[in-house]
Amino acid sequence: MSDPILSLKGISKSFGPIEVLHDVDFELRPGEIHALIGENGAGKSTTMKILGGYIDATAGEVLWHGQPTHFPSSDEAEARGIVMIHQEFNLAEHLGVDQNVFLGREITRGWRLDHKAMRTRTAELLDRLECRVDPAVRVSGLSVPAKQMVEIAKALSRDLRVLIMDEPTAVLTERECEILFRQIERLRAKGVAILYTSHKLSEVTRLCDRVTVLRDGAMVRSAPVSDITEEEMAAAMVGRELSDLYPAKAVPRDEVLLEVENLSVPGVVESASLTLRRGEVLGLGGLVGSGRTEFAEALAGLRPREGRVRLMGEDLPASEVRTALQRGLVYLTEDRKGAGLLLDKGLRENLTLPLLERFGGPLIDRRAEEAALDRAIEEFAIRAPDRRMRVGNLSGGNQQKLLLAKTLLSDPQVILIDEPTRGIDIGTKQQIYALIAGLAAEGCAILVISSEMPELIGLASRVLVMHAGRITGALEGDDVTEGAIVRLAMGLDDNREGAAA
Amino acid sequence: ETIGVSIPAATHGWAGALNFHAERTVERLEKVYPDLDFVLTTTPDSATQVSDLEDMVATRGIDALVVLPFESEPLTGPIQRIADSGTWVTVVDRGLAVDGIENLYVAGDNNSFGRTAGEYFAETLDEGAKVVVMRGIPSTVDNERVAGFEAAIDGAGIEVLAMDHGNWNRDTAFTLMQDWLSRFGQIDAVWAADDDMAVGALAAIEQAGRTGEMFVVGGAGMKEMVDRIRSGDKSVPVNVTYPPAMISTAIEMTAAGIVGNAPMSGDFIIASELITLDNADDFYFEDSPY
Amino acid sequence: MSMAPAQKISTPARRRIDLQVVGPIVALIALVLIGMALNSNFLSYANITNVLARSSFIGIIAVGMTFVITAGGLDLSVGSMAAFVAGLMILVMNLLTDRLGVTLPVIFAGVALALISGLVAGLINGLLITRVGIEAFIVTLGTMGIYRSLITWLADGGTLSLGFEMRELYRPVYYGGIAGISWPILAFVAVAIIGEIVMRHTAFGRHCAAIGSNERVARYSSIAVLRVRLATYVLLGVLVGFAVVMYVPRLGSASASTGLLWELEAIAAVIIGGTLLKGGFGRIWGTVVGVLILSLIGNILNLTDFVSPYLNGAIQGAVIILAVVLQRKGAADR
Amino acid sequence: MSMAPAQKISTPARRRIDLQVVGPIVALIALVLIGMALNSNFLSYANITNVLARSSFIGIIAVGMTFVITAGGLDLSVGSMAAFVAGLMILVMNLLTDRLGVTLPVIFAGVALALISGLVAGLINGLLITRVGIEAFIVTLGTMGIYRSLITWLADGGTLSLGFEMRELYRPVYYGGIAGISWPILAFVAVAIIGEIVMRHTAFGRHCAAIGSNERVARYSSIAVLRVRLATYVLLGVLVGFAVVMYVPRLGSASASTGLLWELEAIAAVIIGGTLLKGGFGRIWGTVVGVLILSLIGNILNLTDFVSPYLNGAIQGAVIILAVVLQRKGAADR
Ligand SMILES: Nc1ncnc2c1ncn2[C@@H]1O[C@H](COP(=O)(O)OP(=O)(O)OP(=O)(O)O)[C@@H](O)[C@H]1O
Ligand SMILES: Nc1ncnc2c1ncn2[C@@H]1O[C@H](COP(=O)(O)OP(=O)(O)OP(=O)(O)O)[C@@H](O)[C@H]1O
Ligand SMILES: [Mg+2]
Ligand SMILES: [Mg+2]
Repeated sequence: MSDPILSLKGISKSFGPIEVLHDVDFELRPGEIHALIGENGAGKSTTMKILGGYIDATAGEVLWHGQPTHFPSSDEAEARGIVMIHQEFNLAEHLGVDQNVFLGREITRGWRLDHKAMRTRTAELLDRLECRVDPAVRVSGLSVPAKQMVEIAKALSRDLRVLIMDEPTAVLTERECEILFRQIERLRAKGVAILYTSHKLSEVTRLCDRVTVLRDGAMVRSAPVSDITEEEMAAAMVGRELSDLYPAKAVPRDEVLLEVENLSVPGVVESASLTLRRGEVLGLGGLVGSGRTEFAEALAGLRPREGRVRLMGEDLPASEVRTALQRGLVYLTEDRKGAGLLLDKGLRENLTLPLLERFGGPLIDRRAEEAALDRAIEEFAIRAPDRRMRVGNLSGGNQQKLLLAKTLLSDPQVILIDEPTRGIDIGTKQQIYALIAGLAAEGCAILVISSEMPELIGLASRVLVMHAGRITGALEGDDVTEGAIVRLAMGLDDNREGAAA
Repeated sequence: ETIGVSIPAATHGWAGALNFHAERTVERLEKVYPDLDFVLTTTPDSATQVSDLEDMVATRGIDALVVLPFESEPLTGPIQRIADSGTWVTVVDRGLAVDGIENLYVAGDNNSFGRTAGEYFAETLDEGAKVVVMRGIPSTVDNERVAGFEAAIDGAGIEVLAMDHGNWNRDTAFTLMQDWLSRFGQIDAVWAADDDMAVGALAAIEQAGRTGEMFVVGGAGMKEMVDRIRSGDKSVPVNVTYPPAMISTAIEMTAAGIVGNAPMSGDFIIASELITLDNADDFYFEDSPY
Repeated sequence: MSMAPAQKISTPARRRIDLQVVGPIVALIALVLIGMALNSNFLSYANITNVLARSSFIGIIAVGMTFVITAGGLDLSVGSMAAFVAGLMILVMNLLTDRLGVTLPVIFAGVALALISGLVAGLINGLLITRVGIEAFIVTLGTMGIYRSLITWLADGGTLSLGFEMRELYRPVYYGGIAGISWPILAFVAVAIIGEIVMRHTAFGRHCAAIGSNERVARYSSIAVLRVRLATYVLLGVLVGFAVVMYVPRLGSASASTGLLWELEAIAAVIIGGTLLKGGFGRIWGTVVGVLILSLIGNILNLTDFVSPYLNGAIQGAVIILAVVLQRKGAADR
Repeated sequence: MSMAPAQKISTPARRRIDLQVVGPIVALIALVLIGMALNSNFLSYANITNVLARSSFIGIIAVGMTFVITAGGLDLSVGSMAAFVAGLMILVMNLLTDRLGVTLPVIFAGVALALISGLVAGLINGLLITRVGIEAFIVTLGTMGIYRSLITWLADGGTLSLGFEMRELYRPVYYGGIAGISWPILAFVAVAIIGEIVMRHTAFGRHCAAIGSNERVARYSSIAVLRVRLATYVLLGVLVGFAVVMYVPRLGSASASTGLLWELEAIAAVIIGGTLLKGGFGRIWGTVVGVLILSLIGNILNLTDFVSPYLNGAIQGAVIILAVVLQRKGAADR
């Protein structure tokens, strides 16, 4: 086994007086894929940022080839080939894809930018990632998964020695995950040291060589992947045994809560129809850009639409978010930083934002708000070191939980959930699944959009699949299988290409 | 004893000269009368001027006030209250809206300023002559000057091709004149209601190569202009006075009045005079900044 | 167990806020001390009243501007809007005086007109910004020119003045008061307190901050973004009208130079007070402190004459920068 | 197959850019057509030369302003900075003339001084903004007051004028030219072309956009954010100095009213040209079009008199708004 290229010794990290990492030891070796797992807020991102030179540890040492070292900034780390893909996007929205990929390291000919070279190289990189985004297009127009692929392309364009990836697959579909894994394996073969976080434990087993488990900022276990089962990983993370991940499926009742007829969003969704019954959990699958998000957003009044939507027997007017909310239909966005939470505000402000009128008027009753936050923290197990902190400083998973709490605050009847467990640890995932099942049992109707096939299969009693803006099929009961979903999602009848996904 | 002096800020040439004279005079008088204190404030608008006056009364306890009102109407009330409290008030240049408030009034005559120029136009130009008129910043002063000018050329058969605001600013005047020169094939004379604008207009005329075609009459007796008259420049045959030094006169008379040896009150109106080749030397002051 | 650290983190969050809070107040106190040192009359009743009363115009407008900026907007037109509204008000009051004589109804009509025309002017700005979708900077730069021109035109290049007797009747609205506190001060205090409450304790204030912080999040949270944003401009317009109601009895006139650069002063007060120019966070009391700082600088320069009046602007500029340095010092960890 | 939507995305994005591209140009063409209709001399060589030459000051400054705004900054001080630099230049040239006589070295010294003092002024703005960390709005509002005061003080309230003979020597820099194109036009064109190249084809331009778009991303991409931002202000300062070099020979004087409101005009030109006020995207040629639009409005108003001159400002304001409406129409889906 080769010597560690980058390691941490006795690292502690405090934000203000609170210590989030305690005495962490950690080693990264060339040619090894090392998984770092842990619950939301366990300190994974923080560890990675220390390794990447983005933040300084409060105590302890960072070792480069065994020598104590200090990166004054991420530039120094990058100069040594340490590259990090952050949990949140790091793309300049106004710039083009190629411009982002080469940002800060532009290829020049003399003083002039070499646009052609950069565009070609970007196209090559994207090609390698089987992502056919036009390199010239602006990042702001890309879908979330496409942005992630651009991030990956950006990292791959660097001269890599160490690649640190903070939940790269959280926003990817399985097909894209596979593409990514092939790239990661290729890098491993080239001797790159790779650090990898994911809440999808199957990925860890499938991809990684070694796994380290963090719990509450302390390292609790580190072992070769071959020595540890997924159940053991989960138990080490959560600190207890986990029971079955998916709860029993609720049984839909007869009453139709939502009826959608020929809904179209120009250019994105074409005459999609569905019905949603009380107590039903309906899954919606499909590939990147198939238009599921747009479909749900159009339903919720967030974008213009054509077609008819009946909510509990009454027509729901288009483009009226407020009306939809008042009539009991809500949408949980997949873009939690861009559209979900105000990152520079506190938890309380975020939680009650859509429903302030319920908290007194004309003056807001802050005590009632605090009480609501208390309930949300408890119900959704939100781990916030301080309830007054900026939401942006919460760990990714806890942001997601807060977003859920915010969306469900109005006690809606029909809930459209887009990627509900993105970046959520396995323990919490279980809680969220239980919550969804519980809501259904209470009589809500729920549409779950998910790119995680097992999630769809485990949660939904019925699954619709979209392809290129159309609903291409419905699966029910035992027909709901990964293969069937993929076939429909690809718009194919045969299984050739689907096998890869 | 304290004398407050409040004048508009130096936002154009004439006001700049006013500031210059006020400051020099205050400096000189502070030496002449060791017992006298002066408060000099400059103001960009009427509201600030009222604030300045309030501050002088509340915190500096002025015994006399020399004020060049930024605008007549809005300053009338505040100055009246100061006068009512027994403070000596000298008003400079812009008369108040109500008569009899001030103890001393030292002023130029804006109507005469325009009229003097207008009379020169009416005398010099033939019937059918074409002129353009450059006005100042929209204000009462500007209105009075233009009214005087228009009255004077009335019936002389002079055609005013265009009239627009050059805002007492060289650059604006330059631009305006450039465009008028493109627009009008024939211009016989330019009246600019201030010398700063005349400077801009002359530069534009020179650039267009139409120097011989027209003359420019400005106003206020800027050194540069007087010099050109002196040297017999055909483009600048005359000028009209409107001495910024009137502020010195006002401050001096007030100081003298306060010190008590020569109480002076009444109106001192300085009518505008025409500066010509013959008398230009009398109006040329080498060390004036204006 | 896992909740244990929760208490610990609270201190730094508080300290940072404290520094930002203290900043402008320290600057204000410093100015007051300088004023006291320079002139014994500085703290006199008359001087304090003067300074506060004359701050009220910019102050009332700056409160409205705080909402606009917090919601991510900007309004450059307030100064000329004030001039235009004042001119209109005077014109109409003079006309009405001819009909109704020097009576209170004329004043009421004038006040109503000022408020309504402020509202309409704000509405126009707001509609152009929210419905037509033009940058606030451009819209209000445009209307700034338009209102300034209109007042010049209304006044025929000169000054519009309220009839003398009417002025005497209306005068107490600026110069009068109760319990020794003049009306403009009371009005300013009232607007500031209501503004502070609205900003911090109502849904509207919260929505403004949300929109300024992230418009998309606000939209996804079913906030009527366009409506709220429009409301900020309308509110500002009404407050401009209200400021004019206090302003007209002071000078009894309006001209092309009325309200010149008020927009810059109002925006500066808002920013000095700690509101973020990019939106997302605003505080009314900070704006009040900002307004007072700006007023005091002018007042103190009039208290002494140790510098050439030419340099007043330089000192003003330097103090503005210093006031903000004080505030940012230590909060510079962004 | 599954890639079909990827293409879909690109089309609307491109179309949007196209509309934005066409907008200001359409407005410019409309103005030219109106000008032609109203006055036959509009397209004369003299008029075109006049308009272009006098646009050059604002134009050169606006090019620099485009970089500052693209990088998420703002500079309100350019107008008074120009006045101050001009005053300084004249003062020093007059002093040098006494020593060296009316010779070319005096002009070279003046030019060097203008460029250097512009650079220093920009550096001061930039350092206060990037190192001390004060909002650009406040810093440049402060220095705006400071420079304006300083020029008033330098000129003793009046006008600083270049000695007569020196003026004659220097004059050709504004009025002369080659091949019938005057120097200021050539200078403007050169600055615009270089600016466009720097903005689009160098790392610096790209870094400006990245910083304006998302500062954290820029930092994480190892861009020296503070350095680049500082550089934009320094660049703007140097361009202000360069504009002054062209300005002084025109009238040979500088006073407290020199460069008044240039900052507003420059910023307006930048925004009209399609650069985003919040940063992240800027285009120099758009700024050039914006400058020309603003100049043409004034020119056309001077060439005709179908409205009261009092209302010039109103028309100017309305046209500015309209020009941007044209541009935003259709791109209003934000
Ligand atoms: N800048 C900060 N200020 C204060 N607290 C912070 C800051 N950054 C992170 N934290 C806290 O540190 C802890 C660890 O966060 P971290 O982001 O490392 O978690 P994580 O393991 O990556 O979680 P997730 O799986 O949800 O992404 C959390 O409690 C978080 O709230
Ligand atoms: N044609 C388009 N133009 C502009 N933006 C688009 C377009 N298509 C997709 N997007 C953006 O991509 C985001 C995700 O849309 P997408 O079509 O990928 O949704 P999806 O089918 O739900 O896929 P997934 O949820 O797997 O990302 C949308 O929020 C939208 O902003
Ligand atoms: Mg994380
Ligand atoms: Mg989606």
